[in-house]
Amino acid sequence: MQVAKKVAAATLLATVAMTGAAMAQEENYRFVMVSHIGSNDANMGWLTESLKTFEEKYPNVKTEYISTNNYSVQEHVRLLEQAIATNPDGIAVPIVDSDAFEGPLRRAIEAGIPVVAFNIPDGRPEGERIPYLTYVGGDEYLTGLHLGQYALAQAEAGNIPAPTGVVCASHDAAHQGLKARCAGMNAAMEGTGAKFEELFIGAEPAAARNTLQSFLQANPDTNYIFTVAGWSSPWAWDVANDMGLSPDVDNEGVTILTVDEAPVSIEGIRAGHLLAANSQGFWLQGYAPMEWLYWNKTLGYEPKADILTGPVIINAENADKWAELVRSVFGDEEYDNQNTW
Amino acid sequence: MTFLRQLAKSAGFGSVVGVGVMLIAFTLIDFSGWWTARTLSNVIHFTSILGLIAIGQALVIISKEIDLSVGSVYGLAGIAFITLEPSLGVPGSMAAALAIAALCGLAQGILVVWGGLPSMIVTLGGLFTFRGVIYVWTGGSVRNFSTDAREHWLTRLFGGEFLGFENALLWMLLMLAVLSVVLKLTRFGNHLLATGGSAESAESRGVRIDRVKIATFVICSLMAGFAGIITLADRPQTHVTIGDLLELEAISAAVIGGCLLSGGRGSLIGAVLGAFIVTSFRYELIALGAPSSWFITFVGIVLIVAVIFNQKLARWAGHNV
Amino acid sequence: MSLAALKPIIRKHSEIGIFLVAVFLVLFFVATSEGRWNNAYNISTILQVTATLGLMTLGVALVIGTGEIDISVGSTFGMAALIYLFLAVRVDPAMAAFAAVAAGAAIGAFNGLLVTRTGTPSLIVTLGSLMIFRGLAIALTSGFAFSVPYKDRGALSYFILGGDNLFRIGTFPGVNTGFLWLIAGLVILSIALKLMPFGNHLLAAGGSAASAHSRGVRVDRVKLRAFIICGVLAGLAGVLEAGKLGSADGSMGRMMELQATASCVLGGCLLAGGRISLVGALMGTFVLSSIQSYLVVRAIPPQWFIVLLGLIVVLAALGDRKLRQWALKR
Amino acid sequence: MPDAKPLIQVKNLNLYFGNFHALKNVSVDFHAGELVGLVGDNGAGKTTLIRVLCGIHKPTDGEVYFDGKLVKEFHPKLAIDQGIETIQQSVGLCDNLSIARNFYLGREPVRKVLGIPLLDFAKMRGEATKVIRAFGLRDNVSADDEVERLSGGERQSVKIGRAVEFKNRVVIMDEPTNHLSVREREHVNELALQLRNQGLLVIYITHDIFQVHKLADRIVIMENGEKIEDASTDKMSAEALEEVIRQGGRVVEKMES
Repeated sequence: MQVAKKVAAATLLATVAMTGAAMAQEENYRFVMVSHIGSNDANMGWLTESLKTFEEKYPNVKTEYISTNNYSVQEHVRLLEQAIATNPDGIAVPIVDSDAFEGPLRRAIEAGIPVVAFNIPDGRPEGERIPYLTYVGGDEYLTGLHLGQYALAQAEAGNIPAPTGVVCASHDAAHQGLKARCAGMNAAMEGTGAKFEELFIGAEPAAARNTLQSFLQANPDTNYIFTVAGWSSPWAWDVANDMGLSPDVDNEGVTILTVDEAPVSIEGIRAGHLLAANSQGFWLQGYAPMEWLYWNKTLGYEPKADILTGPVIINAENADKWAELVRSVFGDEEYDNQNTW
Repeated sequence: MTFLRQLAKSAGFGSVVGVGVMLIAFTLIDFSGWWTARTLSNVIHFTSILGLIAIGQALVIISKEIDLSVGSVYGLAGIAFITLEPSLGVPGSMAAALAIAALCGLAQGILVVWGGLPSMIVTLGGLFTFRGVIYVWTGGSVRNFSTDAREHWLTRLFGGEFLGFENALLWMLLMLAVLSVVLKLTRFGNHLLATGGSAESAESRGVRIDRVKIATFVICSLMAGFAGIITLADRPQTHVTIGDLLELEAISAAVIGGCLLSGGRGSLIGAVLGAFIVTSFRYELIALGAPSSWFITFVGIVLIVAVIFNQKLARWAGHNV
Repeated sequence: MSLAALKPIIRKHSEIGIFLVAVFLVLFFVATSEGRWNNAYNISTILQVTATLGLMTLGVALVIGTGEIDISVGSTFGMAALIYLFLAVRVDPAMAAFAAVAAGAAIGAFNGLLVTRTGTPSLIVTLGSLMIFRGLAIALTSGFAFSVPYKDRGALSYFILGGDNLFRIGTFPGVNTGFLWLIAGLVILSIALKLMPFGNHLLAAGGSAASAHSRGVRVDRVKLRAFIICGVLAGLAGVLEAGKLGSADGSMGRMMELQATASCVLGGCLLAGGRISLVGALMGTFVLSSIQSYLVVRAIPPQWFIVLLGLIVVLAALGDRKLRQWALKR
Repeated sequence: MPDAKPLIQVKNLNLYFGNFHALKNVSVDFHAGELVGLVGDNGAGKTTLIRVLCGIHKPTDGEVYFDGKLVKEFHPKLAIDQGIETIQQSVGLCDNLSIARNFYLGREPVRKVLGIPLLDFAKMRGEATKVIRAFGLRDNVSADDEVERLSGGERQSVKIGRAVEFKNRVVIMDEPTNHLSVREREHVNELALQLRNQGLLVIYITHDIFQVHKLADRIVIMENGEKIEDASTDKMSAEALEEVIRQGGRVVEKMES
């Protein structure tokens, strides 16, 4: 079987090489991003925007964005396999689950398709991990951890109350990336004596509010809410506000933390509703993998280390700058549309 | 006993018993947490929204069909309401949202009746299609109402509060009353019950069962759309996932409320009580500290227990089910 | 040969409709995908997806044949996948697979007993167990990890249980071993259905439970058996999928129950019971997974994906129905 | 005596179910004030024929005239509106509805309350009660009880009562005396005659040639989807007609040749 594999790989490589030689310099490329961020997540906009910009810069490259709508490993691997089947010139994919992705990705790499990981790396040590070119992105666990540490520093400084109970509100109980964020927050809160709980609120707004309100009623000592999606932060604020829990950033009541450099997160911080969010550099996570794939294809470049685009904390001090930056990417109209406060 | 038996004849009786047992249980295990104005108003608020959808679902089940698309229709109407507001104004977008919901129901009803397809397949297609329309239309994020739109009297009429009660509750009670009258006291209601009970007999008596079924699908979609509008008039911050998996809760509520899938029997009040049971369980499980993913497990158990209980009750009361 | 000559054939074989739909779609896909759809690698992927969804569909078809329905299979699939992966690293893959399939049988028996003993509609019972076991799966995955590292999956038992592909020839990546299980399942069930009393009883129970009962068929037992077989097949499908992925989360099998039911309807199974076609149901599975893969390889934006999926499912059902109506006309 | 102009005229009617030729070129006239016995074995096409007349099946080809006018649209609702009432063996009553609701199904009386047309329960209950008492249903059965409580005979009585109650022009009775006790049977037959005497057209479908021969003015015999005999009861005895049925269509052929 191994021999057959090698023969297959060699044949494929030879074909690729030959067609490459035949087609001179104005080579056309097609790069596919197989994402876990679907149309139910506004962050998809960052990636598709950056792909568009990339296509404008490199007219001979066609980029494609495919993703699951409701995340599941099973679906994602299926999409990946079908993307590989189209024999693209490069693939960018988050390593949501290294055990499940290793097989297909190794086959793709053996077949000569360069792979860049984005958003989620293969967390294993250098020698064991999937031999992708490089990783571009943040770190889900660090996202939670840094936000938690930032909140504790703010509490230390007396800007917000010290944590007594922390809830990590997640909209998808089966999503590994979201779980990692919660785990990071949990790690940050360890040793403070605060009770930590992960709450599955679901993605349905009315049901999510109902769930969160039920939780806050049953657990009155909860004073930090960490929503693992930017778009669910207004719901948390709303519920806490209705219950008279003073959710704004001040020295009393509940404090809300969220994620993403989405307009809704930034504007929430600017309005004083949210303590902080984090940026993973989503735009870069779309653009940079394409750039590396292109350089790898044309010049044979291979980056020596992972490219970390985050996490960076967004807080009241730098939110204005972030707003400016994000407006310049999305345009004012889209920015205002995405601001759901 | 005879009196009880008489009571048990009505389809919603099982859910009345269920609510009674549940309230006693919750009182015993969590008296201080459950009987607070805040808990009850929280539970009742979501019950109102789910109740509106469950009422429509109950009508469809009574006509011996099923509608899996209500969650998506609820979402689509709500999102249409918010997205069209800048161009059409609040009244215009509300009318447009209801019209879109009605169209969803009409299309599905026509495919079921004249296309001769099982409603499970048609509304499964609807579940996907309408959700996809939301994604395509919004591109992944939904804007919020402007301050003007939030203050508009119509928005206040459907959202907001009245005498300390959420308007959602009042609207739900109003629709419950109106549709219960329609079901029990009008010609259409009689035709609907007959269609679900025995379509052949109804047709032989000149009932246009095709029109009855289409009308029922339209009403169901309208109720789901109306629930979407009410939700967003009250809390206009939303997301493209609005209505996700709500069809499961709505079907569960209707069935727990005594609607029989064999058609022709069901109770709208029961459907609302079913919604109350489902929502209350969500609260109580969280209050007891169970991981929130257990909620669906419990809804599943309650569903099975309730349907068997309702059936036994109906047989005991002398029904032939 | 005139078109009318086809009528009797279509009338007799309810699965012809889906075959024609499939041929039409395949031609369309080949014509419009610039070779991206019709290449060896993609076909192999489609067959792999068809293998797991197909096994589940076979079971659902049997249950539909008895006039009941089983929409809990998605969760059965998920539970089996988790059990398999949990035990495979701790005990042994073969034992793990056995335990997972046994769990599938147990869920099937649970459904079947509730349906036959209490006379409750199967849609509700299985909707209930769909939710029960989905919640359980999610609860389990928040406590434990369910995966086997890629490099540890070399053993023969992993290979047999969907772990890798067979028949790699040149650039053709081969067929997943799961597909062989599907063929085996199809052959065994077809024999049971066509050549053994079980098949007769099953279809009689679905066609007219009262008549079957009056002829001494134990309708309840037949139905119970169908539910158990369905659970076994869904469990086996879960094992094979888990064997291929080597890892599972709480969403394994989500929505697959709907795809399996849709496959059966597309394949000419009557939801009312009494008439099923296993080959047709599998063809339905193939059509669904082909459509999905076409949307992917054509890079249809994800937001359009489910719109098209929804529309195509309804249109295919409608087309199949209209074809059969046409065949039934004089 | 029957009118010269037929109330219902069926001309060269054909009906296919898929490939199955259910009605073969059937032509028959029915007059007002006539009691016609429609006789034949199972599968002979009697029920199919009357299902066309009451709008359930649309004929594949051929014509049906009602009151001299060609019928273009077939729907039970239209048939009922024209005054054609059908009493069928297994359909007509919904188990889940009360007797009163079943009684008026498809033509419910309404009363405006605040401008909203609500069901007139007083009338529905009153009329239904009168009829079920007249038809001797058990005393403990009320018009509010659901039909599922009734025995087979009681159900039949409700259906016939319903047909009698609405002043119709045509009453089609499909095996009306099946499942009935002897007394109930006589009662039903009396009612059939009474309806005929009031000037209605009564089409009486049965297996039992001897029973219907006593009542009917004319007997139509069907076999294999064809009409094989159409004779006045004055002209042919019950025994002769029975012989026709026993021989199927063959006797007729012999007679014609």
